[in-house]
Amino acid sequence: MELTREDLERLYDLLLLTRTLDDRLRRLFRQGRFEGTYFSAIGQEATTVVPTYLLKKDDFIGPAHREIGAMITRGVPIREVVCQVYARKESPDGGKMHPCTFGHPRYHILVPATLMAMQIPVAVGVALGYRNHRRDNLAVTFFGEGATCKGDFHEALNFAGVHKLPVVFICQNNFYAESVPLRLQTAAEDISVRAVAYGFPGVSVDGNDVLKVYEACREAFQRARSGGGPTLIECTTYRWYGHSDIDLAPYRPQEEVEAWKKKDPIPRFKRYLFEEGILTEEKEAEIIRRIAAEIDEAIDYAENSPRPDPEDVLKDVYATAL
Amino acid sequence: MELTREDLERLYDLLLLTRTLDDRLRRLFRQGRFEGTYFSAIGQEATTVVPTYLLKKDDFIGPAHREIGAMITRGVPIREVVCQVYARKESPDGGKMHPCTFGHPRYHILVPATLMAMQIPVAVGVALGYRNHRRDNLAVTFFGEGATCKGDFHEALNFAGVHKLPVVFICQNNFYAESVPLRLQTAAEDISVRAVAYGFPGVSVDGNDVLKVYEACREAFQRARSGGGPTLIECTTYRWYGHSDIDLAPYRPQEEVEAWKKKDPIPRFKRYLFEEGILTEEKEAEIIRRIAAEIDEAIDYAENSPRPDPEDVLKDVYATAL
Amino acid sequence: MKEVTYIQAINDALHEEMERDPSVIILGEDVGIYGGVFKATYGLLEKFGEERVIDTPIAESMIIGVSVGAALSGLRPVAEIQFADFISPAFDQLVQQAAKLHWRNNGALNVPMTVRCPYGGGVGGGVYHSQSVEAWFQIPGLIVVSPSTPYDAKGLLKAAIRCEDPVLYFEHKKLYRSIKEEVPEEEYIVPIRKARIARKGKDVTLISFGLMLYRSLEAALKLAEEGIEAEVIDLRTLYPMDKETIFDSVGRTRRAVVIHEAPKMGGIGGEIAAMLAEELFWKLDAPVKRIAGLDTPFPFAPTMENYYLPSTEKIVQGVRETCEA
Amino acid sequence: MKEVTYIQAINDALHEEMERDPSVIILGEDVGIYGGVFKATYGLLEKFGEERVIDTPIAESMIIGVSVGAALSGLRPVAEIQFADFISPAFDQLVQQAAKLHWRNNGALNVPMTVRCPYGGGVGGGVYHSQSVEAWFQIPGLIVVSPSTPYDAKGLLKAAIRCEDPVLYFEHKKLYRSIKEEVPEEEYIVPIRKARIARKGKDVTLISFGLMLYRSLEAALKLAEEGIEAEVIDLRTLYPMDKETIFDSVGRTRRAVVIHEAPKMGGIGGEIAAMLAEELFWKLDAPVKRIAGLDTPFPFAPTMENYYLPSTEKIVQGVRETCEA
Ligand SMILES: Cc1ncc(C[n+]2csc(CCOP(=O)(O)OP(=O)(O)O)c2C)c(N)n1
Ligand SMILES: Cc1ncc(C[n+]2csc(CCOP(=O)(O)OP(=O)(O)O)c2C)c(N)n1
Ligand SMILES: [Mg+2]
Ligand SMILES: [Mg+2]
Repeated sequence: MELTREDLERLYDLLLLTRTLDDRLRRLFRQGRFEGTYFSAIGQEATTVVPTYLLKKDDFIGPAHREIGAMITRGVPIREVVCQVYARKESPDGGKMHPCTFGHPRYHILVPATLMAMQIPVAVGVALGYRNHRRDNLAVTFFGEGATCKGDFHEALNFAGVHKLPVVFICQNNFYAESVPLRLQTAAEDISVRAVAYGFPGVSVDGNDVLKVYEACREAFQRARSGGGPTLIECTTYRWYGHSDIDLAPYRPQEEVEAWKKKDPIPRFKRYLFEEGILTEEKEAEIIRRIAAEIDEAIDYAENSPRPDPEDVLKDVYATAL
Repeated sequence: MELTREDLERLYDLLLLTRTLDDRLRRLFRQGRFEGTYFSAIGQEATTVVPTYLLKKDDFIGPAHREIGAMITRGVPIREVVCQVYARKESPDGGKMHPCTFGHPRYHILVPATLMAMQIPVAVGVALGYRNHRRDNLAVTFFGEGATCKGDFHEALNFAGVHKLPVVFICQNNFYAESVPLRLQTAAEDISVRAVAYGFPGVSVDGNDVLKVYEACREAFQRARSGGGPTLIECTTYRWYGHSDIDLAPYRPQEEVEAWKKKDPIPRFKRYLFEEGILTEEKEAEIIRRIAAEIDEAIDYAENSPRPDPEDVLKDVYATAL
Repeated sequence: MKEVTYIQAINDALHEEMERDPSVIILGEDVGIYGGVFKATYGLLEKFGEERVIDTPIAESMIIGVSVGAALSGLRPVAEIQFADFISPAFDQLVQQAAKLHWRNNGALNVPMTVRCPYGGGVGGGVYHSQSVEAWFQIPGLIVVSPSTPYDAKGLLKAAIRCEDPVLYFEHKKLYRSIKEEVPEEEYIVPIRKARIARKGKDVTLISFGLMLYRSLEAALKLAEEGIEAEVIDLRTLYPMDKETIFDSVGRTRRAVVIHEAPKMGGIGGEIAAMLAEELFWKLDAPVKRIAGLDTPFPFAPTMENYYLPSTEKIVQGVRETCEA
Repeated sequence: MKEVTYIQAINDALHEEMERDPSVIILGEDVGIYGGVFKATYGLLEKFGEERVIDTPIAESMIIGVSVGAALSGLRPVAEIQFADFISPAFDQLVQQAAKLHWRNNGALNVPMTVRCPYGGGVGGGVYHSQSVEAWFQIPGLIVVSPSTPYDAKGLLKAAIRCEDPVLYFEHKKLYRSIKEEVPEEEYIVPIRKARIARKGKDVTLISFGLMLYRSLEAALKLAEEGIEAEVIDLRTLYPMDKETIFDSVGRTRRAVVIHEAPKMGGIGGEIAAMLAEELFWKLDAPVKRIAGLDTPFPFAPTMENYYLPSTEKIVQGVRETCEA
C-alpha cells in the first residue's frame, strides 16, 4: 500500500498515542497503581506501529512483550489496553496474565506466552492455515534480537522457508536482552543475516525511521502475500528505559542512551511531516489534546473497573466440557 | 598435521575396516544375530574416519548415530565395537543402549543420546571446559543435515561463535533425514551457509573425497586450536542403504543411488594411493586379510560374550550413593 | 464388522477424518512420502496431497508450535511425534503454549490439535525408543489418552481430532500389529475421559492401559484359577482421569493395584493411588499397590528390558499380596 | 554467626564455592554484568571474571546442554534458569541428556552440575513467572532439592555443587528477602535426601517445602490453639525423597497432609500420598490429604492468585478435617 497524507498523519497520531500511553503507564506503575511490572517500549514505537498499520485488520499478529504499539494501531480501545495492564476483569485476558502480555484475540493479536520466541512457530502455523485455506492474509510476529538466539526461532524460520509461507518476522534489535549486550548474544554480523540460513531475504533497517520501516514492510508484506515467502526484517532501535520498570539499566553507558534519544523516531517523523506540510502546529496540538483526554478517560475507566473474581481462574482451562 | 605416506596407508586401512565391519554387521542383523536395528554408514566412511584420524586421542567426540568410523579410527578394539552392537555386558555402555549408539567414554567418545542434535551443545560445553582449563584440545561433533534443522544446533553454534570456542561441527549431509529429502528440510542453499548466522566460517566439501575432507578438517582444526573459533564443515555424502536396516529406502530413485555408488570414497582414494605408489595390490590384499580375521575374531568374541545381568539396569543411575 | 489391527485402526481413523473434514492435516517426520515409520499415515499423502500431509524437518518443537498456529487458523492438525521419547524437545510448546493458550486468551481461542505419539516398551527399542512419558503431561489444559484396543484406537483418535482442546494420543508400539479385533464399519466415537471395564471382577481392581492392560488381563486369568476375581480397568484417558469409574470399581472391590510401564516414582500410578488414599480411604481394605517400570532409564538388552517391565508374573504376585493383605 | 536473608545465603554459597574450587563456573541469562535478575550472582563477575561467569544468550536448552559438556570436561557448572518457568525449553536436555548420561555411559562419566531455578508464587508474577515445576523432574538420574531457610539454602547449594550428579535447585522467589536467620560463619553442608522436622508434633504430619512450609507452620500454630499438635516436615529434597523421615513421622502421627503450590493432579503430593498408601497403609488413621494449587494455569490478578494458592486458613481447615476423620 502507498501511504496517503492521511495515512502519514494517522501514523503520527498512533505513534504519539503509543508513546504517551506508554509513558503514563510507566508512571502509574511507579506510583503503585497496578501490580506486576511494566515493560516500556518507549523509543521503539516505529517498529510496531508502522508494520501493524500496513496490515489488514484480520492479519494475525504474534507479539512478544513490547507490542503495545501493535495493540493500539490495530484499534483495540485504549480502555481495554489499560484494563490489560491493570489486570482487570474486562482485560482481553480476563486479568489472567501479567501486564504487557499485550494481545487481543478478537483483534487477531495472540495473547502471547511470555517465553521468548515461543510465538514464532505459532505465527508460522497460522500462515500455514492461510495458505491451505487460500486466504489472502499474512501472519506477522514480533520479537527482540534476544529471541533470535532461541531454537524456536531457528526451527520456525527454517520451516517457513521450506514452504514459502505468508509470514513476516520482525525483529526489534535494541542491542540488549535485558542486560546482555549484543556481543554476548551472537557473533553474527547482524540479525537479518540469519535469514540466509533459511533461504529467504533478510533486511536490516533503521527502526527509528518511520519511512524506512514502512518501505521494508511494504516490500516484505507484498512478497509474502503474493506467494513469495517470508522475510526477516531487522529493525535496529533502542529502549529508553530499563528492561522493565524495576530495572534502572546500569549496564548501558549514559552516552549511548543519550545518543539514541537523539534518534527518537517521533520527532524525526514529525520533522518530515512538517516539511511536507502534512502536519501543522495546530493539528499536532489537537492530536495531543485528544490523546491526553482519551488516555485519562481510559485510565479512569480501568481504575474503576472490577477485578476478576477469584473463581475466574477456573474458567477456560478447557474449551471442552470434560 | 601433514599426512605422511604412512598416514595415508593407515587411513585406507581404517576406511576399509570401517566399511567391512559395517557390511558384516548389516548382514548379521539381517540374520537375526542381534536385537534392535542397525544403522549402516556405508558410503559415508570418509566423513568420520578422516576427521577422527586428525584428532588427538583425547580430543572429545560427540557422535550421532552413524559414527562407527569414529569409534574404529579412535582405536576402540573391534571386539568392543561388536559388543556394543550386540548389547553385551562388555559393551562400553554395558548393553544398556541400542546398537549403533556408538561411543566409548574411555576413548573420549560420548555414548550419545539418540535424539538428533542433542550432543551438539554438549560438545560446545566440553570446548568451554578446554578453554577454561587452557587445554590444547578440541571438541568435534558429528551430525546429519537433518539435525541442523533442530533448535539445539542453532543455540549451540550461536553460543560457540560468541566465545570462539575450540569446537568443530561436522555435518554429514546425505540429503535425506530418514525419508525426508533435503528440499523439504530447508530452503537454504546448502548447509554450510548456516554458519553465517553464527559469525564463523562454514565450508562445504565433497565428503566422498578423502583429501578434500582432510584439507577442510586440517584447516578448521588448526583454527580452532589456535583460538580462531569454530567451523561448520558440511560433507556432502550418501548412505547406500536404508536409514536403518529395516528401511528399504523406496523414497530414493535407483539412479540416484547408483550415481552415488560411483562416487564411493574408498575406490577413489585407492586410485590416488595407487597412483602415488603408496598402496600396492599385495599390501591391500594383506590389509583385507588382516581386517577379515580381526572382524571374525571380534564377532566370535561378542557372540560368546555374556549378556548383561538383569539387575545391571539398576546400576549407575546415580554417581552418588543417595 | 471388519477385523483390523491396532495400527490399521489408526490409519483408518486418519483416512476417514481427513475425508470427512478438509481442515484436518497431518504433519510430522516421515509421515508423507514414507507413510510413517510405523505406516500409521500410509496412503494419506497420495490421497490428500502435499498441503495436507506434510513431511517436516526434524524439529519437534516446531511441529507442535506450528500445529498450535494451524489450529488457530482453522485447521485441525494431527501431528506425529515419531517416537514418544522425542516429545521432550516439544515439551515447552506443549506445556507453556498449547496447554495454556485457551485459558490465556480468556476462552476466546481454541486449539483443536492432536499429537500422536508411539510409545512404550517390549519392542527392543532401548531408552530413546521405549519410554512411556504420559506422566509428564499431567498439565491443566492438556488431555492425554491412550487406547489399548483397535476399537478404542479408532474411536479415541476420532474423538481427539474432533476435540476443541489439545490432545496427546499415546499409541503403544507393541500393540500395533499384535492386537486385532472386529470394529464396526459405521462411524463411532469413543468418548474422552471415560475408562472401560475390560474384565469384571469382585475381589480387586487392576488399573492399567496399553501393553500392561494385556499383562493385567493375563494375570487376571491366572488369578481366577486361584479363586481371585480381578476387575480390570482400561483407563483410556490418562489425564484428566475418569475418577468415577475408578472409584466405583475400587469402591466395590475395596482393593486396587495400578500397573504401568513408566518408572514408579512420579508415574500416573501415584496420582491414582493418591486419589484413592484421599477420597476413597475408608473403602480400602488393603494398601494400594503400584507395579511399574523400575526407577531407572529404560534399558536395551533384552535381559534387562524383561526385568525392567512389569511381567504377568509380577502382577499376579502383587495382586496376590494385595488380596492377602 | 551471621544473619542473612535467603538470597544472601545463596549468594554467599556461590562466592565461597567459587573461591574454594576454580572449576566452579556460573552461566545463565543476566548472571554476569547484572548480577542476576534477583541478584543471586551479584559480585561474581567482578571477582571471578568473564570466563567463569558467563552471560548467555536466551537459550535455555543450550545453557543446560553446555553445562553437561562443561561438567564432562572438568568444570562444575552452576547454571541459572532465570525463572523456573523457563526451564521447559531445557526439559529435553535435562531429562534425555543430563539425567541419563552417567547411566548411558555405564558409570564411566559423571555430570556434576547444578541448575538454580527461582520458582514459586505469591510474587505477582503470573503464569510464566510463578510456576512450581518440581513434579516434572521426577526422573531417574536427576536430583531435585528445594531449601526453605537461609541455612538450608546455603548448605544445600554447596551440597548440590559438590554432588557428582545433576541437581536441580529450586529456590523460592518469595522467600528471597522475606526470610532471615543466623547461619554459621564456618563451612557446613546440608546433605541431599534428608528431610528436616521443622516442628515437632504428635497428632498429624504436615509435609511441605518452600513458601508453603511457612504457611504450614503458621497453620500448626493456629491448630495448637485448638489442641492439635502438628509435626511439620520440610522436605528439602523432592526427588528422590527421604522416605525414612516421612514414614517415621507419619508412622507416629498416623495422619498426613501434604501441601504444595503446584497443581494437585500430578504434583509431588501424589507421590507422597501413594507411598504412604502403599507402604504405610496399616498405620494410617485417616485419608492422606493434599492441599495444593488449583488444576489450572497460575493466574496473575491478585484476587485469583490468592484463591489459587493454598492459604494458611485452607491448611488449618484441611488438617482439622484430617484429624477429625
Ligand atoms: C525462554 C525465556 N527465557 C528468559 C526469559 C526472560 N526474559 C524476558 S525478556 C528477556 C530479554 C528479551 O530480549 P529481547 O528478545 O532482545 O527483547 P527486548 O526485551 O530487548 O525487547 C528475557 C531474558 C523469557 N521470558 N523467556
Ligand atoms: C529429536 C529426534 N527426532 C526424531 C528422531 C528420529 N530420527 C532418527 S535419525 C533421523 C534422521 C536423521 O537425519 P540426519 O540428521 O540427516 O542423519 P542421517 O540419518 O541422514 O545420517 C530421525 C528423524 C530422533 N532420533 N530424534
Ligand atoms: Mg533486545
Ligand atoms: Mg541425513
